[in-house]
Amino acid sequence: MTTPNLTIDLCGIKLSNPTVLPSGFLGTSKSLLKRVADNGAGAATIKSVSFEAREGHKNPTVIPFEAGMLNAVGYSNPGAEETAREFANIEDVSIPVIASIIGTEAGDFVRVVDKLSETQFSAIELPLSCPHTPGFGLLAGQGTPESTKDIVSAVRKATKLPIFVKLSPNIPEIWNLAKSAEDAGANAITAVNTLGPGMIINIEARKPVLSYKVGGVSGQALRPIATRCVYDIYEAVKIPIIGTGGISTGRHAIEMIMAGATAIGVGTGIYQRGIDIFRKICREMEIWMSENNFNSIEELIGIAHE
Amino acid sequence: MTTPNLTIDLCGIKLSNPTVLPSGFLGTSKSLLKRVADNGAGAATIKSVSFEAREGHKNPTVIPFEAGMLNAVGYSNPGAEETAREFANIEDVSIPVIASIIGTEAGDFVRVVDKLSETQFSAIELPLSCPHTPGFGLLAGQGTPESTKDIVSAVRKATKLPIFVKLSPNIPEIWNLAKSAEDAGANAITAVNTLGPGMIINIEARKPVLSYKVGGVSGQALRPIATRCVYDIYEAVKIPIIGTGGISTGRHAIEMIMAGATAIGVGTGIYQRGIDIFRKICREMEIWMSENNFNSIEELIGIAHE
Amino acid sequence: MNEGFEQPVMMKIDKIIDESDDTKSFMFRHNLDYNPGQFIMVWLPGIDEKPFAISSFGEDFFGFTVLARGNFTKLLHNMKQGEQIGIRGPFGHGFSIPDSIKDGTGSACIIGGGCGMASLTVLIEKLQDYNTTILIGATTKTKLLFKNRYKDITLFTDDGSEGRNGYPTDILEDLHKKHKYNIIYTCGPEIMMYKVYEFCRKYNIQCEASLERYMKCGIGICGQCVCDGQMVCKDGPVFDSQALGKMSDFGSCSLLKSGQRVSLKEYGEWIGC
Amino acid sequence: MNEGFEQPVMMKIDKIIDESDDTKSFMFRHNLDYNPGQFIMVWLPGIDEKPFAISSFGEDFFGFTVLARGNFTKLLHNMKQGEQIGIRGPFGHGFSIPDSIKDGTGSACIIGGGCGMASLTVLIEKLQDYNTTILIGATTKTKLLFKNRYKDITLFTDDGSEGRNGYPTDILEDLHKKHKYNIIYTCGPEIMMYKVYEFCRKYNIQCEASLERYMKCGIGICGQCVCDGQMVCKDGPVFDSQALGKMSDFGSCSLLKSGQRVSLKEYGEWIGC
Ligand SMILES: Cc1cc2nc3c(=O)[nH]c(=O)nc-3n(C[C@H](O)[C@H](O)[C@H](O)COP(=O)(O)OP(=O)(O)OC[C@H]3O[C@@H](n4cnc5c(N)ncnc54)[C@H](O)[C@@H]3O)c2cc1C
Ligand SMILES: Cc1cc2nc3c(=O)[nH]c(=O)nc-3n(C[C@H](O)[C@H](O)[C@H](O)COP(=O)(O)OP(=O)(O)OC[C@H]3O[C@@H](n4cnc5c(N)ncnc54)[C@H](O)[C@@H]3O)c2cc1C
Ligand SMILES: Cc1cc2nc3c(=O)[nH]c(=O)nc-3n(C[C@H](O)[C@H](O)[C@H](O)COP(=O)(O)O)c2cc1C
Ligand SMILES: Cc1cc2nc3c(=O)[nH]c(=O)nc-3n(C[C@H](O)[C@H](O)[C@H](O)COP(=O)(O)O)c2cc1C
Ligand code: FES
Ligand code: FES
Repeated sequence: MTTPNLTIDLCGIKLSNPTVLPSGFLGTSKSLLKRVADNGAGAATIKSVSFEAREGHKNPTVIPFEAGMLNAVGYSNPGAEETAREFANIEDVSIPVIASIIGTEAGDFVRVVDKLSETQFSAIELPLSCPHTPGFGLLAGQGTPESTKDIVSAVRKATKLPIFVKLSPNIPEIWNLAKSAEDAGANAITAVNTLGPGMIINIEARKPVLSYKVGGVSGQALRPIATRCVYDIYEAVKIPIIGTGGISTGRHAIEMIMAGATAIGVGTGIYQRGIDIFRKICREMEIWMSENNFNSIEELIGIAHE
Repeated sequence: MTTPNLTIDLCGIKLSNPTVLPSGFLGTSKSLLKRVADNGAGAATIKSVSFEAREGHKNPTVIPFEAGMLNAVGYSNPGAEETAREFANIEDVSIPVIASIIGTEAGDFVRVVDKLSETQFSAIELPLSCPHTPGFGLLAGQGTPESTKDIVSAVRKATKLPIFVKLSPNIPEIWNLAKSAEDAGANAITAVNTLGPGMIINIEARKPVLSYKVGGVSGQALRPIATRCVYDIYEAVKIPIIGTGGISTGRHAIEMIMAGATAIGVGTGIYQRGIDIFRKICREMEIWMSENNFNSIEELIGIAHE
Repeated sequence: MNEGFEQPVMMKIDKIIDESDDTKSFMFRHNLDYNPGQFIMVWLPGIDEKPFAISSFGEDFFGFTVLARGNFTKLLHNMKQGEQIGIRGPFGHGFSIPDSIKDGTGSACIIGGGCGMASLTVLIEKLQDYNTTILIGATTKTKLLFKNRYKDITLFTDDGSEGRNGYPTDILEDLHKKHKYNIIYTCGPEIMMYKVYEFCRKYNIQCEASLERYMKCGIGICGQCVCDGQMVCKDGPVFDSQALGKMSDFGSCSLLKSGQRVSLKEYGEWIGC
Repeated sequence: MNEGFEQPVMMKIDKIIDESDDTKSFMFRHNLDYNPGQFIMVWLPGIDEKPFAISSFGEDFFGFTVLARGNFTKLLHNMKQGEQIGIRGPFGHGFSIPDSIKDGTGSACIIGGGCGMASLTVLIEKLQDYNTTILIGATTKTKLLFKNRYKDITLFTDDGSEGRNGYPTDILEDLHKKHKYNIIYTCGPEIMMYKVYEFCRKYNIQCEASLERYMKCGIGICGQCVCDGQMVCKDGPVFDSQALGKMSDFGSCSLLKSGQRVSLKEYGEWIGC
């Protein structure tokens, strides 16, 4: 029996397998992206970058709970200029690297794109969906079809790179946003960002554990909701989807692909199964695909809709 | 040391402890409510009732997953007239019983309230928040301040019983809805209904497991989001809150009360710890309260806000 | 938390056995953690999901037996070897075997009616080498299930087309005089089980009956399968005399899919048995 | 998945010990699953959370030692016995002890500088009965930590106010000629650790150094504590010669809270040590 072929074409970008490191995990430095590549990821996303540097929220910023993780890092990042420096010669990383870019208004995004224009990123991701950072994402009103269209159109003019738009699972009619993004020229949808926000209170301290009090929910808790989002988006748009949320096994990855994803993000799973989770997931996918007579990822995409 | 006092006053209704059976769990018959009372619940809610009988969705309607449960029962219920018959002499149940009432328009709710007027329910709950049943809750546009106000005002005129309005965790600005409900005469807020909806696909079957494909998420996955909702609502309204979502231990109950709940709902936890979970939770609360020098629930409500 | 599968697992049909003109057994090569009397939920993706008893059980296989009645069971009957079916479970609380039976000092009687026999086969296999009487009844000859699987069984048909003419309950009095039963197990039409229960009460014999109610969750949370404060899916499907004695709905009422409580007659017309 | 506490657990301060004018140890009656070199995250509710080494450890107690530097550590210093602090962990990868040390055939050297000593105390307790040399350095007499806890230690101060004048690394060459070290452990200012590492490389001695980087998650997912592809919180804080050899940031760069990579000098001005 031949080994199944895990390669995918994500709007023109060739990936050796569908696993993608989502933004916010390990994406602070080129050295870590290399490590992620060595551990089998198909592509990697850098930590979201704003024009100016941001320190983010105080600790605790990340807190695991029994059904996943809560985080309110607060988009800490060294700003666009520093980021361009850190990721110069990004070709040294053996897999495609996606630049995640944030801003409050359309112009902010464009300014960051301009600063990064010399860097060889493979795509630009726009997370219009953070549920817990004032001035960004949902808290900047970016979860509407109009705002999505504005920002995507502006970035579309500023770059030739593929644009991925990252959406929030909090918006019930997520397909509307996906459609707006597609109409405005996005090349792929990343679904989804974290859910909520949620809160965990330490009852002895009588205080929320996160310093920002609330944080976005990722991991297992998010998975069925992310799967539904991908399923809904798949019916609404033609561009590919990077299904992200709670994936930690090959079965989860296949489930997300059957819902309609072309690639899959693996973030919180790193905590649960280690940094080699990318390789583990690929191995599990290969075994399942062999046993179930699938030869390529292509054959799996969206088949739960049949 | 004296045993802490778990009794609460929920808008005039006396509960021997803060645990409440939420709607949709075991609330199909008087005999099961008796059993729930025998197992230590402070109050119980019947399965939501519409004017006409409904068979609900096909099976599978309920499916556990690693972080809770997905359900799309589809509001099966025998209709208002049958319900009045089943719960006649509800005084036989030793705890307060809450009637959960659903409808598409304000008038529907009133018709059900009228049919149940002879039955000795302690309160009326209006779940304006189901995420997965066409014609009801969010899918009937009930997740807006205007619609909340309309329905609550209409029901307010039709009954003297306390009205609980049950809200959806999907609405980011949940405090607005709570405020509308309070303004329209609601006596308490039940927060929250299920999240999402979500989807679980069986990859060998290549199909969503729930016959309705998607279902609301309850259990662990919902807990941090429910806690945040209660925290937000507590800052917005003066009426008490029944905090519901993922509670399965005494610690969880205390966390929810510290966030601002007066009473707490326990649904999915029944699957995890058995029907005597109400008694178990109360015992765990008593022990923790003794160890931490709390004498009454009153002292705990909302103290995470300090 | 239940052992076994919380979510349906797709399993390949290893073999299909025709048990009678309208009854088939579906066999699977799979290991289950199963006690006689428990049930599984059988899922046809995109169609529906219903509870079934396990009628064959071994280390590396199990099977269930289906009477074609409505849409779901007819679709099941159309399935072929090699096709896949979703199974979750086993769920519920099965039969208990008192010490007097295990140590050979007592004796038991097993009474199956119609497709209720499917719930009793694994128990019969466990008890057939002890002092056990086995009575099987059906409306007519072609509906007698598993009659060739066991030696020493007494058959009954309502129309006398095979075995004795009448109901298994007719001869209970005589048999009990002879065998002094410690326990009687039964599964079949509820009216039959009710008669067995009443007989047991009269003679102070332990009784265990496996009830059938329309199920949704199968895991004790929705309340659909309620029988007087008991959840048939979780507290049952097998109940003993003490529990049955407290259930005024036993032998009388059941909930339709909407939750409406109706007489067993009306329930039977809706769902058949 | 980490052992220990994923979420902060509030623990009562059992005792506070003044170690020097600006350093205090906080003791707790609690059992931890801990290996020397690992760290815990210390949470002051509503304030902040920072990593600290464990400096005392027993079956039913542990303690950590804090140099008052910035806001957080000053608030910690203001806490009283009986008050509660949140602890999660232990996290990370600690020191390893080669067989040659365990079986007494080899010898080890432990070099602590300033508050870095706090990471080494539990290791010292484990190794003090073996062939182990202990060197402690500090800028001045009052900053010499734990000098009275152990016998047979050699002290150094930059200003000569106590012990030998100079750095512990000054006499390494002589000591190594005498003891033939199999391994040298170090924690302290990174510039000192870097010197130790270079010395070890020259003489082909195994080296383990405990690094310090600003941390956020503490569990290996955010990338804040990165040192050349290694996460100090998860892959470290202790790294061996092989790992250190691949880290060009070791002894040179670190990330500020924003993620900006700066020289250790600039980092030190921001965070001090
Ligand atoms: C614990 C337990 C164990 C069980 N074990 C077994 C077992 O081992 N074997 C077994 O066979 N069953 C068993 N059952 C019963 C089984 O779960 C199903 O309820 C039963 O097989 C019904 O089949 P169905 O869905 O095809 O019939 P249904 O669809 O429920 O139809 C039943 C009757 O309804 C009528 N009907 C069907 N479709 C329609 C229609 N479209 N319009 C009008 N009327 C219609 C017909 O008269 C038919 O006879 C068990 C039940 C329980 C609770
Ligand atoms: C694995 C590991 C183990 C560790 N173990 C220990 C340990 O055992 N003991 C220990 O003491 N530390 C330890 N640390 C360091 C510790 O985590 C803290 O980083 C350190 O204590 C900083 O304290 P702080 O937050 O009070 O200082 P910071 O707030 O970081 O301040 C440090 C310096 O910054 C300057 N500064 C502070 N506040 C301000 C301000 N408002 N404006 C301008 N400048 C300011 C001051 O110059 C000050 O000296 C460890 C770190 C790691 C990574
Ligand atoms: C600690 C942490 C930091 C994150 N930071 C970002 C970020 O900077 N930008 C972004 O678009 N998403 C961010 N996310 C969201 C993730 O990229 C991802 O969408 C989410 O975690 C769901 O995937 P998972 O369940 O596999 O973790 C962050 C998530 C976590 C847990
Ligand atoms: C199987 C099931 C059925 C439910 N049915 C109803 C219902 O009829 N009406 C309603 O208001 N909420 C219904 N809910 C929501 C619950 O009342 C509750 O709000 C939710 O499950 C969160 O609480 P939990 O995490 O403790 O289960 C249902 C939930 C489940 C799991
Ligand atoms: S079927 Fe849901 S409780 Fe039995
Ligand atoms: S602090 Fe987050 S990876 Fe180390």
